[in-house]
Amino acid sequence: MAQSYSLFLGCIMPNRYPAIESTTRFVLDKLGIEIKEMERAGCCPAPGVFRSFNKPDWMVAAARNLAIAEANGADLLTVCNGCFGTLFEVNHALKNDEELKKDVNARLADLGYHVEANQEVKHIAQVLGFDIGPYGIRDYLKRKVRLRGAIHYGCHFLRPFHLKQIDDPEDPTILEDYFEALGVELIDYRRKHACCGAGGGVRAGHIEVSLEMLGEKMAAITEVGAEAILDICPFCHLQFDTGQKSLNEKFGTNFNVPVIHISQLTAFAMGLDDIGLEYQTIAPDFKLEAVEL
Amino acid sequence: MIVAFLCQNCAQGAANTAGVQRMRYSDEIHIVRVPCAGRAGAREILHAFNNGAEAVAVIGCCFGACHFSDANLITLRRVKIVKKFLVEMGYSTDCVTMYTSRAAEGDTIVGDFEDILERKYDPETPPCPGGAK
Amino acid sequence: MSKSEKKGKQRKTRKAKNKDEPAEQERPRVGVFVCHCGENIAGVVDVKDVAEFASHLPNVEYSTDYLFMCSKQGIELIQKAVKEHGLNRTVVASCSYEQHWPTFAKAISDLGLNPHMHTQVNIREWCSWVTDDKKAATEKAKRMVAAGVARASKKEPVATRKIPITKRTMVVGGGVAGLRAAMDLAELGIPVVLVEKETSIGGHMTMLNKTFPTNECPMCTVSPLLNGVMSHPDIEVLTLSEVTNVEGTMGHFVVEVTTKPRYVHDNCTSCGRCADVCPVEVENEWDHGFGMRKAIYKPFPQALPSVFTLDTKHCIDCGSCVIVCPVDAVDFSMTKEERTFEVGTIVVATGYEEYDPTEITAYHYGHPDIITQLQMERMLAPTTLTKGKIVRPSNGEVPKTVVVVQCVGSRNDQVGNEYCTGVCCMFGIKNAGIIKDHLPDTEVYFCYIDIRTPGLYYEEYYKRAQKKGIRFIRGRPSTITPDPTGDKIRVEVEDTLTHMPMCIEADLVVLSAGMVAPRGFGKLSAKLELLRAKEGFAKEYHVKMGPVRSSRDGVYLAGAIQGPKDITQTVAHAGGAASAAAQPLVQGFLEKRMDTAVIDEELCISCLGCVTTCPVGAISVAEGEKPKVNDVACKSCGACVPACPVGAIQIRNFRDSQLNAEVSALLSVAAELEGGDE
Amino acid sequence: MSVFKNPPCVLDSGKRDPTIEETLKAAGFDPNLCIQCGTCTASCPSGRWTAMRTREVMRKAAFSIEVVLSDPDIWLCTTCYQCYDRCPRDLQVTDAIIALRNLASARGFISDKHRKTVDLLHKTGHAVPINDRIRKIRKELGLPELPPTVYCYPEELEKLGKTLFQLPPRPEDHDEEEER
Ligand SMILES: Cc1cc2nc3c(=O)[nH]c(=O)nc-3n(C[C@H](O)[C@H](O)[C@H](O)COP(=O)(O)OP(=O)(O)OC[C@H]3O[C@@H](n4cnc5c(N)ncnc54)[C@H](O)[C@@H]3O)c2cc1C
Ligand SMILES: Cc1cc2nc3c(=O)[nH]c(=O)nc-3n(C[C@H](O)[C@H](O)[C@H](O)COP(=O)(O)OP(=O)(O)OC[C@H]3O[C@@H](n4cnc5c(N)ncnc54)[C@H](O)[C@@H]3O)c2cc1C
Ligand code: SF4
Ligand code: SF4
Ligand code: SF4
Ligand code: SF4
Ligand code: SF4
Ligand code: SF4
Ligand code: SF4
Ligand code: SF4
Repeated sequence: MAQSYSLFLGCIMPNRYPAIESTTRFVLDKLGIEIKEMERAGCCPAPGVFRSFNKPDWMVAAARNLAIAEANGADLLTVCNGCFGTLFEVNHALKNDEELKKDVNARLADLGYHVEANQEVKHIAQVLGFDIGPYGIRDYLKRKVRLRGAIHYGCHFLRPFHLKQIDDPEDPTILEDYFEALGVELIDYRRKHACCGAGGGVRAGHIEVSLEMLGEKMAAITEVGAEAILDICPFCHLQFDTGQKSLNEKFGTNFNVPVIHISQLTAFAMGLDDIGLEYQTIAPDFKLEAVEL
Repeated sequence: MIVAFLCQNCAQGAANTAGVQRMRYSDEIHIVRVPCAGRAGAREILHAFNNGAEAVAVIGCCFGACHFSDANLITLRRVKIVKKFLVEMGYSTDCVTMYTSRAAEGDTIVGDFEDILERKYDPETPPCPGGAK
Repeated sequence: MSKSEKKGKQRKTRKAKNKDEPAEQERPRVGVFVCHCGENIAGVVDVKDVAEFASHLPNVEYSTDYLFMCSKQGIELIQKAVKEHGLNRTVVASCSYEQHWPTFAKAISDLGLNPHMHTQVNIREWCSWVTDDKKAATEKAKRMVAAGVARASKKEPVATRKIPITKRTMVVGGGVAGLRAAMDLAELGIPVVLVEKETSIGGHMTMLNKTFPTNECPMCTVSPLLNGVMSHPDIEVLTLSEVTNVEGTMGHFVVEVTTKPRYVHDNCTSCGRCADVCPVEVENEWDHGFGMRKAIYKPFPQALPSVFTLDTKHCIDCGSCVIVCPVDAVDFSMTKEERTFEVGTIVVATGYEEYDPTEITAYHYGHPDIITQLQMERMLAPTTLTKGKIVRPSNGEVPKTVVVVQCVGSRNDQVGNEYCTGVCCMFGIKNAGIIKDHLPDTEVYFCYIDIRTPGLYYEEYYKRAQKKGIRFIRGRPSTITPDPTGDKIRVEVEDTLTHMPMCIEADLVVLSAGMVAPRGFGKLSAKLELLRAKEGFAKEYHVKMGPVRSSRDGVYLAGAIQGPKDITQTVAHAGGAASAAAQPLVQGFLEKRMDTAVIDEELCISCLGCVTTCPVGAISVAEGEKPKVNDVACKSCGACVPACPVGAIQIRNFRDSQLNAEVSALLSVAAELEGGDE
Repeated sequence: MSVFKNPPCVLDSGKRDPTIEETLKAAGFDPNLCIQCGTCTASCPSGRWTAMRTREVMRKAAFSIEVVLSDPDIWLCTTCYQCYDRCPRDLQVTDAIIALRNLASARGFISDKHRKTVDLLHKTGHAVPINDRIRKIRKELGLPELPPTVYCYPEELEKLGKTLFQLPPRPEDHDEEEER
């Protein structure tokens, strides 16, 4: 039986970086993974802002998304750390707390949904980096890339550790191994595992602070001469992409490092030329260099 | 009448301290000396109920301070099991409890006594085995 | 419940067969003595009424009251009554068991009765002093006396036994604790077997460079003890040895010790020629990465016994050492040896191990410039690779900035060690100070959560370190990360006192890793049947009153195996353990009150409920036999009694029949008295 | 004179708000267990650039003083979970901050910028809604112009908007009757 996932789009991917969506679909298709659409799904909702305003409401909205995936009969797949953070946490909470599940279902009933929390919530980076893995992916590659890349993990993929238990958040290797398999030469930089500054409603509420955090990361990334930032989350992607422009305007810097999502880079290595970098704010003319196998 | 099995270390020590401090508690409390709370088990508790006790307390040293290497934890488990039988027989589980106390502090054990006394009088719960009229 | 009643009946019918039950005793003749204690009792309880009531109770032959029972006259009154009325049991209704049971028990034993035939009923602390209402107090006293009389009627004599013991001790673990204990015991004339698993004795103390609070050389401090132990005629030292089996109980343990072959005989003169020619060089475990050794080696120059050891794991069998040895000490044919020893008591002194910080991944232990304090001690030792110089292990340069990080693996719920090691603040300060002394131009930062220096001379030691200019930062680093763009180690920490987050770019980071229970102790403690605390250390018998006793009789704890300790505390603790372990051996026998558990073999169905329950492992079972209680080990707690589904195991004088008689009498008198009222 | 009667150093226990402590405990953070070690602050990416000190937020929460709720500092956390993963007392620091924000929100302490995000969610079902440029790009990339999300289902969107995230007004324009 072919593997299938309910693909959760979220907000930023379809509404800001559609190329991440198109490359994700391309990659899943090449891997022979069936995509079940999640009609009527909404915002995950974002773990920073909405959970902060009203955690119970946030749970209900997230449970609604989980319910849509359950009705599809396929585990939920996210392409974003924020969505993963929310949906994983709520799914986990519902799995482990019958009382909570009852309460949430009582409120969901009014909206016409019911959640069982009997499925898994997965991140695309887990599927690529672990399920398929750095060895497995070789079978699907048409070419490799020549690129000095700096990885940015983001926060909600690996943390909090006791919930996620995917890899050690202080020194993970899952993405390093994977990107290396695609041909990337990886460079470490200071505070590699620190936050990009976007989350928690800080980008929305305190853009200056959010940019300062980004600036610190960007300075470290440029210092080591990375040619691209490799990420796994459209929100980090947005922060790095548009944030560099804002930094340049505000602080007179001249950051210009292209930002590439794991799906985009994988699609490229699988032979897709148009991975949508031209639509991005920073370095729209950047071209990936291919290395034939 | 309430039967309280007290270990010869902390629990009896606490009862003696309560006396020395002239604290007050109900004359319904009857202390039965046991070497260790571990000596009181289901047979002892049920025997007391069969003979008309309205509530039974087992009182030992604080957990971690048992003078016989954690035998009081064994007792705690046993008391829980007795509660299970009582439920199955349709009785209140309230009227048997394990407590711990500190020899130097009379009020810890007087508090235990007061607590067990309240359990006896609870009209909300089905009758205790011995207390059933 | 009817089921258990039936069981009860069954037991009664079979009771006559149980030779241990006190069935064939003469008819009980009980005397009741109610005390006034001045106004203490009589002011609340109507003592005359109680004595009158008692006279009608079953088996009571005589009943009276008196002003002060414990006075000389009171005791004479009791003795006279016993003689005149042929009493064989006494009940004194007065004060607590602790206060006067011994007094009255002695009074009757002076007359030739067994002291355990006396029953104390506490109508003072448990009745007159806690009850306001005089009538209620009097009724309660009556119920108590009735219960006491019922109990007394069922009592049985209890013997005291003298048990001879083997006058020899085994000390397991040859650190400073084990050495101290062995020496103290041997000085009392008790033969000692000292079992050490490593090639040499001395433990962690011999790895240290200096010791707080005096900064003395630990080798100098401990070597008289090391030499003393090695040369003492009453101490047999077994190195490369471990305890592989333990049988028996206090007074008579049979311990099997397995000794690994050293491949070098004791005639080795420690000349070192073999090591000179040996082609194999490996890391010396003793030096924690700061020293090398050959495949035939001595871990450190002063190691005792002063005999080389051949490490077959690394040896390539070239034979050079055999050829060069002037006394033909090297011998590949040596094999593992097993010996058994009979000993009366055992002292466990297996010490501790340094916490391995790898688990705290944010600290990146494993990088060459991030080391532990024990590694620092070795780096500072003149015999290791750096010859005592402080350098960055990665490049051999002198560090300009050093950060000492406290509470690594202690006070940390995430790694499961909630406790404060209590020693690391002191050794952290020690080494920070030594670094500052060696390298005055180097900045030394000391990151701590709290500084804990309790005890005489310890805060003073801290103050001296402060004077040296060490920068104390109150904050726990969140991360310690090697800089990917340079060779510094970045330590991120908040100085919580100025609320300032900062990043220190260090050349060398020293982690004050805590002390944890040694690896392999689980196996040893299982052989010895010792309880362990959840932290892994051996659990003491009582944290205040028995810190050197273990959960098992006859096994004592010395030093850091009972919990982290510095050397001062370790030595004091070991001394205490030695005297506790010597006590029964010096006396020559154990005196034991036999109110212990007994099993009625006919009733026993071999379910082993009691065996698994006994908290001290006093019940053992041999293949195909019924379980047996070891009288010496049993502590008379009675925890086994409720575990038995058929009532086969009982403890003397707290049998089911005895306890039930007391409770029944209490409750039936209560019902009677209540009925009479209405 | 009365101005000087109560110097600010006098701890006014009347100002304690016990709900703060209770809420935090329910969120897995007993503020009394914090040993003020500063691991959280040192972990915090926000504290590097602002005056926010995670440790201090926790301290104020332990005192249960209401100012911790109106303090914009609690909105500087990016929920990066570094403090949470490193706290030696295993306190769930980030969850505690979320709990504080929930309390603050319930009392109307939400910035206008954040209110806008909620408006977007109510209107479009997304925190970041689509625009014309993206519609065009989606077509170019061969994707449906509009993803089939709740945005395409206005009735359901309206129902969601009515059920979820009804924010109380800011405390300034807060009048007596509206209090719940
Ligand atoms: C870095 C550091 C610095 C320190 N500095 C100081 C200081 O300056 N001043 C001070 O007072 N204290 C200091 N201490 C503490 C000191 O090391 C201890 O107090 C002391 O060593 C404890 O002695 P011990 O005999 O109990 O344990 P150990 O020294 O650990 O000895 C235990 C012995 O038992 C052996 N053993 C273990 N398991 C078995 C087994 N199963 N069978 C047989 N043998 C076994 C071991 O090989 C070892 O020889 C320091 C500790 C550290 C970590
Ligand atoms: C407020 C407080 C709380 C404490 N709480 C704890 C606790 O919770 N847990 C804990 O472990 N420890 C606690 N301690 C410490 C504990 O009290 C001591 O460790 C312990 O009492 C020391 O016992 P000691 O026998 O050495 O001294 P002491 O108890 O002081 O006994 C010394 C005895 O010697 C007698 N004496 C003195 N001089 C002479 C003389 N010249 N001739 C004859 N007799 C003399 C004294 O009268 C006294 O009876 C506490 C201490 C204090 C002050
Ligand atoms: S025996 Fe006890 S109660 Fe009686 S006088 Fe003596 S101290 Fe008082
Ligand atoms: S084994 Fe022989 S050569 Fe080696 S040190 Fe001993 S005596 Fe010298
Ligand atoms: S035989 Fe082994 S120990 Fe001896 S010299 Fe050769 S390698 Fe070294
Ligand atoms: S002694 Fe000091 S360094 Fe060690 S655990 Fe305790 S407080 Fe931390
Ligand atoms: S009385 Fe206690 S110590 Fe003795 S055998 Fe029974 S359980 Fe073990
Ligand atoms: S619990 Fe009773 S029946 Fe079971 S083995 Fe022990 S003595 Fe025998
Ligand atoms: S890390 Fe934990 S214990 Fe330390 S200050 Fe922060 S919340 Fe408190
Ligand atoms: S979770 Fe929030 S408070 Fe904690 S370190 Fe990250 S940004 Fe700071």
